[in-house]
Amino acid sequence: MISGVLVIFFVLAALAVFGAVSLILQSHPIHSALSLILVMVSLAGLYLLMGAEFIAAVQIIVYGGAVMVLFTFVIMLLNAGVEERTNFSKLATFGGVPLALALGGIIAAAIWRSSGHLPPPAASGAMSSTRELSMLLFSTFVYPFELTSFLILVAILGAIVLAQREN
Amino acid sequence: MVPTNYYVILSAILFGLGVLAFVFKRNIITIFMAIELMLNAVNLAFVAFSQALGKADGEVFVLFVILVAAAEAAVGLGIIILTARNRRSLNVENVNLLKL
Amino acid sequence: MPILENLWIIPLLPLLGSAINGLFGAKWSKAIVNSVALGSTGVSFLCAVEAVREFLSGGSQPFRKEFFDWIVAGSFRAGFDLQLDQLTVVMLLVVTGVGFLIHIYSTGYMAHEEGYYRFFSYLNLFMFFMLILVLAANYVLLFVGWEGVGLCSYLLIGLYFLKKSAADAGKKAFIVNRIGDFGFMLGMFLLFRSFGSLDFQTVFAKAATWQPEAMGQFGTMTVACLLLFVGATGKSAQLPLYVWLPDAMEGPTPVSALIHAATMVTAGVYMVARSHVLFTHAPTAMYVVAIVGCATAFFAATIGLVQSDIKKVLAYSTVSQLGYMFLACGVGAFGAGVFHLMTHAFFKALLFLSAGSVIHAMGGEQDMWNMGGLSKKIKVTFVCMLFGTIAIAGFPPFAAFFSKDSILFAAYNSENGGKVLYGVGLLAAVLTSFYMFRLIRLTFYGEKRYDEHKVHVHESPGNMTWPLMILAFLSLTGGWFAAPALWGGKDYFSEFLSPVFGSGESAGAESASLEHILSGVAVAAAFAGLIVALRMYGKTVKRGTSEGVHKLLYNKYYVDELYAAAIVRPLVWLSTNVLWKVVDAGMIDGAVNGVADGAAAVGDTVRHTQSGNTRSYAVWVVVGAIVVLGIVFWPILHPALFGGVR
Amino acid sequence: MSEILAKYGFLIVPIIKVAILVFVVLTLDAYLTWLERKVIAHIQARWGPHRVGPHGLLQPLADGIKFILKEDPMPVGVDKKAYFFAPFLTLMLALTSLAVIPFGPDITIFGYTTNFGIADVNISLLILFAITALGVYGIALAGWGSNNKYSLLGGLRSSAQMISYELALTLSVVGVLLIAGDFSLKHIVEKQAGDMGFLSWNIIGLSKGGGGFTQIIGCICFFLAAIAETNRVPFDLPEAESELVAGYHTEYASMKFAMFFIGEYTSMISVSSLFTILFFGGWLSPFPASWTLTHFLPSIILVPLGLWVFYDGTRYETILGRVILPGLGAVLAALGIALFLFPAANEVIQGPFWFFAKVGAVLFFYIWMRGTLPRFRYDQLMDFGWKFLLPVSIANVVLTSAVIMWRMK
Repeated sequence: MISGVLVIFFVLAALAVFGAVSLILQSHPIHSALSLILVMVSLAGLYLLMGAEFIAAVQIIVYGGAVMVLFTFVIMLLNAGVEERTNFSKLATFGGVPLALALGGIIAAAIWRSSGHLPPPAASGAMSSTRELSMLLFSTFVYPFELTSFLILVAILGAIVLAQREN
Repeated sequence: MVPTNYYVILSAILFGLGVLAFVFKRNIITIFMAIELMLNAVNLAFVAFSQALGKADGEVFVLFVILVAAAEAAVGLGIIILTARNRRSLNVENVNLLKL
Repeated sequence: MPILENLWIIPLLPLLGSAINGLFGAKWSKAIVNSVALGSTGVSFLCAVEAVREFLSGGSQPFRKEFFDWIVAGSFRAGFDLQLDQLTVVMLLVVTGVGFLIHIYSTGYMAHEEGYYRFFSYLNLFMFFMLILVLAANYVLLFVGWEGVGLCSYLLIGLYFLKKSAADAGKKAFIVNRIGDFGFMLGMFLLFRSFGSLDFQTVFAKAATWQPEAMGQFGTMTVACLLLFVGATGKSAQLPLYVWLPDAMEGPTPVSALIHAATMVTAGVYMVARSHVLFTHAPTAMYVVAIVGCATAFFAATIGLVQSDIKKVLAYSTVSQLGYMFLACGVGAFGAGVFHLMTHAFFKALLFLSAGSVIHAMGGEQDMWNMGGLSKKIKVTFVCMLFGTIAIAGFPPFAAFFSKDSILFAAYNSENGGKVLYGVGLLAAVLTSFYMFRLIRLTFYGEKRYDEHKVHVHESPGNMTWPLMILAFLSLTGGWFAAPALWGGKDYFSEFLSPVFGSGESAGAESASLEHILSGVAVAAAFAGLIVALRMYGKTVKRGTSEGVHKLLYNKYYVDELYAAAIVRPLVWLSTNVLWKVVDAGMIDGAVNGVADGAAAVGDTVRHTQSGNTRSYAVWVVVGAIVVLGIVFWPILHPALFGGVR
Repeated sequence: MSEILAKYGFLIVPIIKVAILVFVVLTLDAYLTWLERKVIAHIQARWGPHRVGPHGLLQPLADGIKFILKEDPMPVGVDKKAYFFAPFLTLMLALTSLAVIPFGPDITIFGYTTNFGIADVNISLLILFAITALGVYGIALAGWGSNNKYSLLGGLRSSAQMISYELALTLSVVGVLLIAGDFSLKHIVEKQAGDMGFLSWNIIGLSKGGGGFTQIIGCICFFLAAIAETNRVPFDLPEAESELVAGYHTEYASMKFAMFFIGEYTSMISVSSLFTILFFGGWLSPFPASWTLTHFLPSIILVPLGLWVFYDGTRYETILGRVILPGLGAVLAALGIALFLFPAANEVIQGPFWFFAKVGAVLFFYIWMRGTLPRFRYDQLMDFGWKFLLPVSIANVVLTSAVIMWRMK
């Protein structure tokens, strides 16, 4: 018998895969961006399903609300048109599909064999998981955390320097 | 409950699709999106494992990945804007100063 | 400030003078350059005197101090160590004193030459290295000074580097010295290998404990001594490496006086005397030294007989006098050798400077056949030169009489073939007095063989004549230390040096009679030379037509031509046809170009992967990822690939 | 009946609540437009709508009918997917954001206890922010989809503006979060409850535990950022009619336009509710709980209001006015009396009453600002967001956390 959770999982997974596929098939960047947003939202749903509420929220706020908005913004700014289907790279044209499939297959097979024994993700209480997260973030991973802030600062400066018109 | 395997296989599939997009799209911005897609796939695996093992470390890493992705998006899009400005094209196959 | 404790001051001052003059002298007036050069040298002379005074007042204990480590590698240590003992005292005073006088002289002689500041900068640098050489307390530091003076002599010989002959002479001196230095270095290595140190103290202390080698035996000691002696022959212009010294006369006359007569060329003698402990343990080497010295003395004297260039005559005489010194060392009379070194420094410097004064007066003319009758015109120079001539000829009571006499005496006393050495030495003495008086006759007597209207003969200025007078006085009195030996008294000089060399030849009363006879013979020989010279070159002389022996001598036994044929041309041929055309062009360039071509070829093939197409690069990334993951996951995967069951 | 509820409550109750909420909110939106027009009209010394119904009370109805009946033209060369998707997205997100807002304390009806709101999630605040973050796509896609340079500029502006102000919006809340230590809006409100009435709200911060600290700075930052997030004056550049005809919805008409319209007002409501909850103690009464007399304030307000409306209606010459207004007045008055008579109902109504009172005040403030302030220039907007709002809210975070740390030790 299929539990409701499983149904939700399959729905979300189907949405995610659909989004990923349409990201490839769509010829217009903005449609690709929309499909990617779909993927992200469904992934956020999966996180909620697993009981990682905080990650889910951050996923939507940062990815959906900031990063992808930036993408769409840039697409609009550059007024990107429909992608032109040039095929200068024979290698990519003929070798692309099998290689990508091979890579995915390897990963999938390895994971399938290695993670069979794991228990299903248990949804621990949201606040508890969030609290645990913050504890780790400020105790064990405090230096990486601070370094990330520094990285972001550098990224901001770099973006400003890159994007400003030289005059 | 959903077995961890399902999540992980899903992430593997998404990752493969991301690689496919990475190889197949010609538009720089779309290729960049493909990279983001791969990152998301990895995040999914992270969260699944960390929830399965009952440790939050994986989620911490997801946070880091997201932060880094944000920074990367800022810089990368800046670069893309410059490229588009200079070569009047977003097709990577026209960005081939290195060719023989 | 006790100078003895800070010996480094003495060499440092000339170095400073050299640096200052070399860096800023170009813009300064001659006066400032003079004051810097003379000041540094003079002060260092005073410091040397003060140091000697402290040394003597301090019971003349050998002083030695290590100032700082220079090279320290494992057991090897070469430090900046200076030492001061009796031998060093003599050298120190000679170098600084004569050097100072010659500096003064130079200010007058060089007054109208270009490269004035360069000249003084080099001269001070030379003083620095020479002082390092004499003060050094180990072979390495001594070698530093050794090379340094070689460099300075090269620079000074080639002072007029626009003149090809000067540049060539400089190169010749440098290259010939290289050969000698090579031997010297080999000797040093051998010493280090056998004694584990290059410090004078340790080396001599260890060597003293060794068993003296027998005559005709070529042991470590002998080989080492011979190698060192090779260096000495190079530096002190002995057979067979003397050829550079006559050419070195291309340099300004003060340089010839200071470097190629008084100080540098005696460095070899000093080095041999310094390592007398080794030599006394290697009689074979001693014998070789004696023979070479004696041969050189005679050989050079014969060449000197017929030279027409006034400086060339003096140069060959220098070579032969150095031969005397080596003869002394060879027969174990190191004290006598050093004694002659000192007196020779005085009178040969005097002779050169006087010759310089003559040349100055003649306006650069050096050929004696174009002089004559100058005695009236330049009295001071004439008198001084006469003093020098009498001194070198060995008339009592002038300096060389005592020193040469003691050398010949020691040679006569030495066993296995001492008589022969004595005879040859005596013959050389006759020749010496002959060519010196020939020089006097040709230069100062007879009718003038130059054009009055072209050449305006004039006496040199005071700053040139005063040093002459001082040196004349010194070459008169310089030998009187040894005077008492004549009437069986003590030879003060040998006494003074005895702490260094040990009381070698004790001029006892029983040998006094013999010594009187020998000195009488020597004086007779000098007279013989004088008479012959006066007879041969009377009132009217003309340039001798050169044929037969005269021709042979005039062309210096064709030694240069011989060397050119035997060594230089084969070397040149080898370098051009083998080293250059085959080794360099063929092998080395071939290897280099081959590597480059190979790299280019590889790149040519590999660059096809660099399609410049970003998507292809993406595919390559994927391929790499597949490979890496395949390797990493292999243990997990292979049952899956080969249908294994989970 | 109660056992049915106990059995299927998890299914029935939400449906009912959703229905009620949607109805209420849509009506509210409609009359918000009426209110806005009226208020601005009076600010500008005009009458505003007063033809359709008394005081133009039926104007919203007329507008709705007009929207439905209007033709829906479709411009050439639009990106169909985006063009159609955008308004739905906007409206959907706006309505969804209401789902997690608690309008009052938990209530018990027929022995079935439920929360006063649709969903009671323990990360409701995060979800709310997530939804707000997605809100930008509606506008951006609309601007992009409807192949029009004004729309495109509007979309660009709004996406840039939203990214910029979202940071300030989120950061200004962190102070409150630090005090509450919880993402759940309900708990945040309960944390502000105290026997000192409004003094213990976050804006003043004298909560009884002494764990509070004044969030006045965060409050101001949040309000400004919220205005920008909802594209309201003075930050309504995406639809600056003087520069870009109507901004991102230039090409939209009839129902699609209505969706944008409703979406905007709904998000206004939700943001105001969030504002109230975070800083003004949500449904809490401004008076200490001990002042029981204040519980009768609803009746004390409703009865005179109803009587005045009744009286006002009698003076109307049109039939419609004569019928509607007195009826409305009577209903209001009766409601007041009923509340006075049935204390249980009165207790139930307390929370929502105060909540909607506060939200209404905030909304009025919105309208008031629109009537008063001029529009910012684009660069001014950006400078204000990045160079003033963001640093100030960060400073607020630092200050609050410092105070809390100091309290802890």
